[in-house]
Amino acid sequence: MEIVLAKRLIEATLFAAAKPMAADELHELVGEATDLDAVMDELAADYSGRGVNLEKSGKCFAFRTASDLSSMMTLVREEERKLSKPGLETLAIIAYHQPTTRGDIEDLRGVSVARGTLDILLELGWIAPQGRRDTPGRPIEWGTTPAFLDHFGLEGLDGLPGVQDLRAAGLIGDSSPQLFGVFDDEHLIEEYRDEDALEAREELRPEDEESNND
Amino acid sequence: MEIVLAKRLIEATLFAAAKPMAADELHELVGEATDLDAVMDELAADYSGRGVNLEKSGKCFAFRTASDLSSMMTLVREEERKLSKPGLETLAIIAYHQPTTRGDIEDLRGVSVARGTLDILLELGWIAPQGRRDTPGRPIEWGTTPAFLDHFGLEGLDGLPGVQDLRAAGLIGDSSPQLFGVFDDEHLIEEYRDEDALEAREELRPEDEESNND
Amino acid sequence: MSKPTSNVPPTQLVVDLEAYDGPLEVLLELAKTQKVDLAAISILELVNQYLAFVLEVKKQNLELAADYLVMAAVLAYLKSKLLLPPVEVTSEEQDPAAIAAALAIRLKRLDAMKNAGEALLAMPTLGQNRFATARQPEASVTTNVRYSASIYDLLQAYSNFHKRREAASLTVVRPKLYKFEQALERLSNLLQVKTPTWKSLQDFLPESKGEEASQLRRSALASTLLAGLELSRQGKLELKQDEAFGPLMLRPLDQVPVTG
Repeated sequence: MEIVLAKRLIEATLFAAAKPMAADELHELVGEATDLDAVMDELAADYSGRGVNLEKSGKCFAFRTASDLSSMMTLVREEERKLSKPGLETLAIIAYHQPTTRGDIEDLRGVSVARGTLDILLELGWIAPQGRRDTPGRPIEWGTTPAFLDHFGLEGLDGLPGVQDLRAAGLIGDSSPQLFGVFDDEHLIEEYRDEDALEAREELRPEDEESNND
Repeated sequence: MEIVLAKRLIEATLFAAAKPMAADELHELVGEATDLDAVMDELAADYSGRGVNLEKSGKCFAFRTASDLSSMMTLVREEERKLSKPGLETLAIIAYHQPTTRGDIEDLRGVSVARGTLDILLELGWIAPQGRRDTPGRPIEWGTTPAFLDHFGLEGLDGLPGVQDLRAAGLIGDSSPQLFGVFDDEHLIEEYRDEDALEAREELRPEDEESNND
Repeated sequence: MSKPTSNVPPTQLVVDLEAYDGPLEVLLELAKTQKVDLAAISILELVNQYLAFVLEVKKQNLELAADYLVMAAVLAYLKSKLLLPPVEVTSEEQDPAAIAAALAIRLKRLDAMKNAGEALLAMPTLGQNRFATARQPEASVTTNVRYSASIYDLLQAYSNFHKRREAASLTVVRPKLYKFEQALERLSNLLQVKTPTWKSLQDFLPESKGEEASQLRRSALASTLLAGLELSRQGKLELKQDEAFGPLMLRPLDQVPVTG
């Protein structure tokens, strides 16, 4: 596709979409032969300094209003979903230490992570399972999603506040936090919910083993 | 307000707004002293020929995607996904134990069956309601369909691998799984979806309240 | 050496005990009251502060979760080690300095994540500082998902499910056995007779009935034979067998007064 048309098409598509769109999807939209990087660079340049900016979050793109205007905008703001303290800490640990397991989070915080805490973050769409770790019990490894980057206005995980200093101080892992390809591993989420339900059941009715028999 | 800032503010506001905005509202936003007509003219010029255009209808302004692009903006993808572990297990239990109710499946698995799991199997056309059981609550009984047999290349339910061995080992009931005549009981499916929606609402409500806490 | 134990009364922390997520967080809060960089905190002082905190909680008769007490025990141990002049560290024992350093790192890590959480909240968040379009999406990517599964997947799912159920309900039944001690006691009692005569070993077996009779009988035979051998070793009875596989006969010997 011609670059001018590709730019117009992507502009229109992103303008109409509330959620960030993956580079792969955009590439598919304009055809594999089109130089997507060139298109996105041009588009970003067109919108730089304007009231609406092209933002990149991970491998996704979205139009968002410029943050300096927010105080002047008379829009009804979304009710802010206040995360609880454990929720916020858990989110930070997942973001800075990803991929990380529930056990890791518990080690770091020194207390157990309530099931509800992970559930809320999962429901917000900010975290997602990234796979299973090859250790006994094969625990699910968690990481953050493009929606997380989008929500906090981050271009990538390297843009996390203070991430370089923390790495230099040895307070988080050496390697860059990894963004994985698979973000919506529905299977793992379903398995997590399943294990979750199993666990909840065991917690709630430890003595009720009869229902297991036939 | 300076014209560049006014343009940015209106651009951002129109982008974020759900509905077209009246000139009066915009004028109030940028201050009465600002030449709104000049701002809107500039903005219209900026966006002419692009993927998104500034449109005026009556006294209202809105961004609209260029009409020539609309047909190109929809992307349809085909994706093949493996059935999840809970999905497979539920399907297997329905196949080997039919006719069976959701309660049966939950008893057997020891965990609750997510609504989505049955929905997916229903949508795939692999399971169908076979009637209602004459017990309190009159739960829907599920069984597999010809489409299920077709997909797995089975001639009949007795062709399920190992069904004889499993029966001999006492792992499943004595009686042969029954194939019923009625496979597409639209009424039952509708009733199921109704109950489902009711349940979904009830499940969501308390969760919403929880996530609001700090 | 004569540092003040703590310049912040632990009562202050005890008041909002509810607000703390476990002992590590309390430690972090205490460390911050030292008003120095976390890298330079005095572990010994921190330990004293924490132990004072736990004492204060106990004084007020408040419930304290077990992990607070575990932490207190660890810290009390650490304190005792830190107060002693450095000795050579044996391989089993961890170097107290290393434990202290590890604790300091843990606190720094936790603190870093608390700060990171706050820093995230200070970012220009969507819906507060930046806005997406609120219009209904005009077009998007629609994905048609086709689910697939093979008969092999189905079978595996079913057998996994059964295996899991089996594993959940498996209980190992301890077999009923007749213990050697039981046999020894029984045999000794039965041999307390006035006129010693030869009797078959079979006559000394306990009666057994019910489902496990044969199993119990076999184990009783083995135990009683062992008991017989033991008693003959002690000189309390004689054993004889007239032919191979014939009945094993035993007869008590005249009791010699046993000493101790």
